[in-house]
Amino acid sequence: MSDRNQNERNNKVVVPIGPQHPSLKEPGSFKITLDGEKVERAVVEIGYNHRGIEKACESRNYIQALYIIERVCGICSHAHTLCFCQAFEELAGLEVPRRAHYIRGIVGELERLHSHLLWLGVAAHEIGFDTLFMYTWRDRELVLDLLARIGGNRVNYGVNTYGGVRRDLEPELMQDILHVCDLLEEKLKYYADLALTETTLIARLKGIGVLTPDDVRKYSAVGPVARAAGIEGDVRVAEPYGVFKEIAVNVITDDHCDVYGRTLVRVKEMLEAIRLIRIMVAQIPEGPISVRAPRKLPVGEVLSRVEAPRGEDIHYIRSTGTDMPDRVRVRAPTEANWHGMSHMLEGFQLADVPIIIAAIDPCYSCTDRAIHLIGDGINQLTDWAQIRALSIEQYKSRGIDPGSIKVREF
Amino acid sequence: MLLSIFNVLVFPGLLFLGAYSFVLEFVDRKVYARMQSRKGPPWYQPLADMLKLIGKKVIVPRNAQKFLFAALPTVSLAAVCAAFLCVPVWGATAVTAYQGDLVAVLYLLTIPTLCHFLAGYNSHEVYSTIGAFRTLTQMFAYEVPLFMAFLSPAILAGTWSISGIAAFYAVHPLYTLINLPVFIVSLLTSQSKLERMPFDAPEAETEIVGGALVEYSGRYLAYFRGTAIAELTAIASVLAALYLPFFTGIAWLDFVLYLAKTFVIVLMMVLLRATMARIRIDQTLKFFWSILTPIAMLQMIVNLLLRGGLGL
Amino acid sequence: MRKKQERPGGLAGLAIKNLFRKPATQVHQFGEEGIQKGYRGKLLYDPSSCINCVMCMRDCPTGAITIKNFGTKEDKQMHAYLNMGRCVFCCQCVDTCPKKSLSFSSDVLLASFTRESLEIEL
Amino acid sequence: MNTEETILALNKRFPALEATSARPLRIFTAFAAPEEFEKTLQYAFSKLDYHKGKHIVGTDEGENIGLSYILSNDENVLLVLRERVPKSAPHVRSMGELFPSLMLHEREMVDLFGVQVSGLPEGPNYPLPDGWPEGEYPLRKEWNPAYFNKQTMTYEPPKEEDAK
Repeated sequence: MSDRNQNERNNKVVVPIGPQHPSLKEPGSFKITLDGEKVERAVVEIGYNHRGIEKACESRNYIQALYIIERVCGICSHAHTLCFCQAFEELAGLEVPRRAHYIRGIVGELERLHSHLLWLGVAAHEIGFDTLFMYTWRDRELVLDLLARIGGNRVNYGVNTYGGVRRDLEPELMQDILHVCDLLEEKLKYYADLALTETTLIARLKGIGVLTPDDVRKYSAVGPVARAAGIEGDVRVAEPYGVFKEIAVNVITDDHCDVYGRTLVRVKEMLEAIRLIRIMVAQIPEGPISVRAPRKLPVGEVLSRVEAPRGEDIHYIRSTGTDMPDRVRVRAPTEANWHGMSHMLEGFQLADVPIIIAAIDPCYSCTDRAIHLIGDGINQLTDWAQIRALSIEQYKSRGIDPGSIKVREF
Repeated sequence: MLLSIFNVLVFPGLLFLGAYSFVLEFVDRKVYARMQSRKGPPWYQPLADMLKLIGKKVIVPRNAQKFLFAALPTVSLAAVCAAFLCVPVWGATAVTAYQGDLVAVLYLLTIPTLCHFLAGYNSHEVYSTIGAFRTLTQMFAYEVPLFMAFLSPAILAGTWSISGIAAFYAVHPLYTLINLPVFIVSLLTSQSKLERMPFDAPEAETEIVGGALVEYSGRYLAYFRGTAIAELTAIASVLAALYLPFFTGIAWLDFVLYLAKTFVIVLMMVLLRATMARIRIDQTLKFFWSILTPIAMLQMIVNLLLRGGLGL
Repeated sequence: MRKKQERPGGLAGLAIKNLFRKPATQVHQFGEEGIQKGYRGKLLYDPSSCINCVMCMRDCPTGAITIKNFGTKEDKQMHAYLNMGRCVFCCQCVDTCPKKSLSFSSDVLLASFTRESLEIEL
Repeated sequence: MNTEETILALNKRFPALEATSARPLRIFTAFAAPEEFEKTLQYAFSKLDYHKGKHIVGTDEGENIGLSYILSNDENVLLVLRERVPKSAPHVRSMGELFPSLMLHEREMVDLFGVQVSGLPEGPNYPLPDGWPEGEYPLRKEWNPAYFNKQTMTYEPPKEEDAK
């Protein structure tokens, strides 16, 4: 209370953003101390999405763990499984067929397209540009439909498996991928043009959320946040994996160091992803799509990394020679970008807070990973009953007796 | 006597205002949706939303001053209704036309904004307080260019009555072209007055969760929503009367023209709303004070000179 | 990229064009619209070829599938139960099954009002 | 500083670490002695220019808790430096001044493994919720999620005689 009085005397307000707030798509809490409209101090509290995925993996065999890992994040589900599969394959000494590498590459780049389009929409929504939000999400549907056809689901594609991929790409599907690439390229060029010319967009994005190259080094930011500060941190180039051993990636960097730079990097990265998909579809070799994988891993530990849409994703597996991992540790890309968040927020206006938070493309689930994975089914029912009992009590206190009304039991 | 009561209450007064506000809100939402390549709401959606809101429970914050909390929505709705009565809809003269009603309308239209501010301040909640102060800040930004933009055509016409101005430009339709710059200014300032994109920083959903009205619920929120859409209708009507006054002299044809003109103005507003990002409150201030105010001021001077020069 | 002139309302052209195009959204109908071929949906089970190896139960990440033999080892009466509240539709069981007794359909309209009715026999 | 140079430098300065690399861009080391460990990190930071703190992997080593600090440099080499602390009195010093990015992971070690980190500035706990029972560290091997009561937020392992 005294704290509050002090704040009031100094004309300071503490604005809680989250855990529930329209600008946050997942729960996270930001306590913003305001001086007028200016952010003076920002405290980041995360951890609302801790689901215990790492613990869950320890009590499951590798095949089960793969699907748990896929659900670390809804958007970069492919990147996480790819990273996990790579770690497994490295430890098991598996040689993945070339065709599988290509299919993984295509899905990975499609995922990058879908993730960045999603980001562009969310960012546009945060700054109140709902029309752009609708357009990008409409175009994202094209990619999602493709991914649904390739993997069999819109979000958790389940394409990867140990030693290869689960589904092959038919020639017809590859034609459709190229077709969608053509459609999207035209639209993306339009958005890139828009980002460069639209006054209100530039006014809202330029010069806010600055993270200079020195800050990037200090807080070890990854992905588009680092690349927007001109630092070439791309795992696809630094440590080429899979298909990127054969196909060179142009790393997109920008020197704005702010949210605008991150926008430009992401838009240009989408164009680059389209270029890569075209090359991959043209060069995809014939052959098997997977090799048989063992159920048990030899003793050892491995670190594997992949360039997820949001940045560098690192997985650690330690095996004790059984069919269950001894320890799994997922360092999701967003986790690396949180450290600089307070620094990015401080000194800017309250109006900039949502877009600065959105600019790192935060994935709270990724950061927090996993405690209770499997509901026991009873919770839900008791909760319903409790809610109903409470509401009956409430109505009774107001002189109405709804208990006599027969409600269909849900 | 009976006729004037009918005029005030039913047509072209309050009932018409209500019905037409729903129509304009539907147009606003539907066109906005179609521009975003969405399907958009069915025609009865605005009415359904309103009825649903009215049926909801009202929750009054514990710290709020109860009477003020309940009175503000009604006051703001009443002010907008009163303003609408001064605008010519059927025929060339409004229901209540008098010398100086333009100024009265301007002040009446300020009341909802002040009510928003008071509502936000009275809610004693951090988001609503920030929203309230943003509302007030924005009001200081747009009031000056808005007043000057509304007064410029009046100066040229030499009358302070909206019906009089409309009548003047009906005789001299080409003079409306002179007012084109202030027309654009007034479109932008009305957008800001209505707290719509790109000037909706006071209620920015993704920053301060709806701003001043965040604690409002139930029928009080419904009244505020009603105020917003009635304000849209009133402002569109005023703009139509001031800047697009073409008259045929036949009452029903004028009414059709009035509908067409307000439609066009609302469409322009939707286009503004659909194609821009929300700009920050400091940018709004800068934009209004450094760009729109000089334009409006210049126009006023030009109109004064023209009035003298043309010898009207 | 060439430096371009900044201007507001750059989206206006596209927005007006979209007024005269078909909307991208559509009213949801309970049909196959939007469901792609090969979509992973409800499981299908063929008891005749099942050899009761329960590999699917071992590999199911959430423990959603249960295979039971009500008969004897020689005269099998195989039944499969699926808890759709737990199933994550990864279809690993389909991949694992050595005799291809399990397969999947594109049926995705599986919602229900009670948790009990999510537990079905395949 | 590439992989080979790092290994040479590390093994020269700290022979006990036995830095090895099974593949390019990865360096694994053995557990460092507790008193040596801070020096190792400082050496890696200042002399070898491993300025990026990537993450901390906590592992359950039976009687001990292992902490693997994963660092990286501009050439994207991943260097794993490790420390072992006893489960009974797990205690490390915060590396926040050198690697601000490791502070979040240190908080995670506090919550999930019960490692006491001295020098960590006050702040929200991460990632476990408020009201989590004290003394329960879910990533330790002996902690079984089956015994955790979600309604009351208590950990109720069966008593020993029940198990018998």
